[in-house]
Amino acid sequence: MSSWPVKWEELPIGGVVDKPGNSLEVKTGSWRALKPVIDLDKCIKCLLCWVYCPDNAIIRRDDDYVEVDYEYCKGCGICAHECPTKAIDMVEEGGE
Amino acid sequence: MIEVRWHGRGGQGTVTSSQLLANAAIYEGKYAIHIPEFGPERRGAPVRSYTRISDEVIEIRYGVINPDIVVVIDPTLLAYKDIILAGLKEDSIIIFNHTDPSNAKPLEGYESYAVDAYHIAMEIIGRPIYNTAMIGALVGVTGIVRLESLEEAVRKRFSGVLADINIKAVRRGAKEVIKVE
Amino acid sequence: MNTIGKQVRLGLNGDEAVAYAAYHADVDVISAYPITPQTIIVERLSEFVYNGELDAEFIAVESEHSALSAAVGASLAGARTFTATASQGLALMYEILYIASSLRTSIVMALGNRAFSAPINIHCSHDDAYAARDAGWIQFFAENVQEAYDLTLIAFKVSEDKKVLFPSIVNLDGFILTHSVEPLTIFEDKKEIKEFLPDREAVNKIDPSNPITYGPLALPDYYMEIKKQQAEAFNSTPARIKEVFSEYEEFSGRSYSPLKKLYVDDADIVFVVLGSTAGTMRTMVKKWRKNGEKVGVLSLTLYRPFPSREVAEALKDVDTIVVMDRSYSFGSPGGQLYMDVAAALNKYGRYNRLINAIYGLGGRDFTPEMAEDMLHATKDPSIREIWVGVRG
Amino acid sequence: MSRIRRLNEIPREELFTSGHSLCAGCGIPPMVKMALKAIDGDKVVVNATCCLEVATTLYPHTSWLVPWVHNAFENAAATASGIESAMKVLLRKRDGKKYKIIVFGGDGGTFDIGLQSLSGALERGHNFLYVCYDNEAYMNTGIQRSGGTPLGAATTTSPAGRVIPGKPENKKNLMDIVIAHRVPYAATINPAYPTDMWNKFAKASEFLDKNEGPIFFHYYSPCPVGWRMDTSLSIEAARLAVQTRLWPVYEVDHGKIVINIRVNKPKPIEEYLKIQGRFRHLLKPENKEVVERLKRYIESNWNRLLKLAELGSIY
Repeated sequence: MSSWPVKWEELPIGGVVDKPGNSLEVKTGSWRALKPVIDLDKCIKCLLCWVYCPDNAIIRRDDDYVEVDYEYCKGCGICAHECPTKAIDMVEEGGE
Repeated sequence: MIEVRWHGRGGQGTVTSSQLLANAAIYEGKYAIHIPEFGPERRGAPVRSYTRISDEVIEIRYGVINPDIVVVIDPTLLAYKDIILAGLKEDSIIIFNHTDPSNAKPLEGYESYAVDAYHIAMEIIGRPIYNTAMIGALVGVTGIVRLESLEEAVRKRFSGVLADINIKAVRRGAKEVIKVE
Repeated sequence: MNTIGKQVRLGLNGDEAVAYAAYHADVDVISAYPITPQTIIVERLSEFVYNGELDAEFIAVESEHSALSAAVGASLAGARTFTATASQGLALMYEILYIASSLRTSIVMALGNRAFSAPINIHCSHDDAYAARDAGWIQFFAENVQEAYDLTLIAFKVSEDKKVLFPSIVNLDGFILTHSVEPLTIFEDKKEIKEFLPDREAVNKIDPSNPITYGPLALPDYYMEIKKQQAEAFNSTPARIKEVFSEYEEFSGRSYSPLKKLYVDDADIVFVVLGSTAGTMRTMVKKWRKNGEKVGVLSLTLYRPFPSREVAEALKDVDTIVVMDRSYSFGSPGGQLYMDVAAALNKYGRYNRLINAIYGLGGRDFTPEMAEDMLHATKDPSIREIWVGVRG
Repeated sequence: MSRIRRLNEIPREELFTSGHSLCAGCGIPPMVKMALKAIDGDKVVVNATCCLEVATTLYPHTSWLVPWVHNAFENAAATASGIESAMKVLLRKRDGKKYKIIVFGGDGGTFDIGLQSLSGALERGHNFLYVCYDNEAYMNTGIQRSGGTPLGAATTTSPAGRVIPGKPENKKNLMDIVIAHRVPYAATINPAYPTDMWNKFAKASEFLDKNEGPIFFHYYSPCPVGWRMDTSLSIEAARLAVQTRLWPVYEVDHGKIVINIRVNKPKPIEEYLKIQGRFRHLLKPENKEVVERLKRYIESNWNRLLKLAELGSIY
């Protein structure tokens, strides 16, 4: 909530939120117990992990290989479970 | 201020009568209010409606308690004297629908007028819808609004042939109503 | 008085008058469900739409809950939005009443005041208006058919005003006003109104080029600030409402103010009343004055926000105040209007004698005899509450 | 938006952002982000009270990059009706803009409390897409049974009791109710079949362009918390639901039913049941009868659908 006012006089009227997409300020990566680690050698660019990730935490690169956005990844493990080539491992936070 | 109470049965245009009279008065630049009395009534149930007409603003909003004029649209309601005569003043008048006006009797000594709205309606409209003949009779007897104003109100309410025949009924009611002695 | 819009005098019932006002306001969306005694309003508006006289969307919803829900959507999307209901319908809308005001919509609602069930009753009580009293809607009470028309137009102007942005209810007593035909003066056509009420220019409306999130979840860290802001905004609306009254007077020649007083200034006894009974009370008070009774009447055109300061100012030196409630608030210290008046006086340090008169429930005709009963009650210092016109 | 055969044809730009507080492994976002991409052009989202609503708009934050409206629980379809009517009239009368309206509601807000307003809106024929994401219970309030909860499932108000082993009633057939309104297009969608899902959204978008709404989608929305399964199994559960024939993937296009995912050799339902804690009690011998009932339900449902699909049009 970097820039959001706190006083009643300063809030937008009607209780609206007029900063579209500002939930990006909320870093949900802190929820994670296990983290996905991608072995790009095994990645076939099927993009299933990118489609399934509930948190948009799979970054689809220009070349269609994928990376994990650890700021938002909640560690659910769907990407690892669905990966057809088992290119993603779930490892303990801090480990690799 | 003149206060009118209408008695009829659901489906006979009792509410419409009161409304037409109020509108006629309004067209003349007078003040008027039409107050319908609504219950769960369906076709055939006795209903009442009230009209007030005045040269001054009318602010009261309750139903007419002591009417100057009572109009009985449905002849069978004459049998219910306690309802028809309720709240009448000594000089109140009653105008009622009767199939044989010349043989009708005044109601309990009140100044009474009768008109054969049944036959007027059957001859002109072809159905027993008495109300426009009865408003005509009311205007014929009392002159509380001009006949032309009433006709204007009828014309705005109905359209085409329906307006024409109702105006005919109004005129005949006004002409044929007689004092009952 | 210079009148701008061309006007005509005719006879209409209160429902028709409201329908004409919405038509003349060139309303964009009507979202409503039929309920006695309001139904004539939506029937007339349907005719205007189906005959091509009014370019509007009529959403014939499947319930009052949806009527107001759709109205919220339409108002947020920038449409001039109208709905009408009564009694049980208002009760079914209840959840959305608060949402409509909190989202700062500009909906105008006509409320044909009718008693709550049970027993089911189609006639006038103020139960529905009172039920909505805390919901953040501006509420006007019409005393006659003319006011029902005028206040509906005024309500659109007020609710859509950038300094206001709260929905409005125009109350008209069920049957007594909704179904009675009276003379009134209305504008000749909707074109005549545009100068007073131009097309709506909505603030923060739904617009893909400005993606706003309406109606989020706010928890204890923000809810209270959001409510404080709404409270301040709502309570500041009367200033703008009074300006709109003046603008309407210039435009129509008919003057309005939050409250109406007759003989209040030197009165020992004042009757406080809402809606159509005000006229009956004025007639009675004029009669009593001739008998030497120092009586007066205070009626409210603006019921919410409650004009506390004006009411307290008007009543501060009155010995006995009879507050007339057309509803009963079970188990509370008094009727709803009674509590408003008592609190307003208390706020300004006054502790007058108050009598609460409960009258006219479920359409019980309020007669001169009942008015006499109330006057009589003021002579007995022990009386604090009376039910006038009740048998027993 | 055009139809796709491969997922790399899906555009990158997201209109639904990270930072929301939906549970890890939630099945809702894959559908939502796809809907917002496949429905092309300007759009507005209407959201019933539900998990998606509370978790994506926790003040002062929002995960939405499109206009988003939440009114209440049971009235999303009515709210959308009002927005659509306003859009239509303002396009005619003033400075209106055209946009597509997408409604999201959960199973509670659609099968149960919102069914009336949905029915009213479908009957009136408003041009919008309504997506019911069905996670088969009131998850927002903590897993209470809804009309969408399947037979035998344990919820906090239909627990796996000693006498009554989970919900005694079958799931309400919402699609049948919707189809009874003769909507132009209705379909079931499932995250395990993302290409099918995308193409249905793309088709919906075309119908919306032609003012051919209302359109209704019934989405299978896995809920690891409510179903008591591992967060990584969401898509697996969705796939098994289709492959056991429990959740047929089909569409009804102007009355013509097409089964989009033909399941010729169904997997045993036990494979689906065993990965979810809500069904685990059904695998005990004393609850065999419930599983048998479930099997009969699946079979009759599937066979009925096959027969309907043989008809030219059911409208």
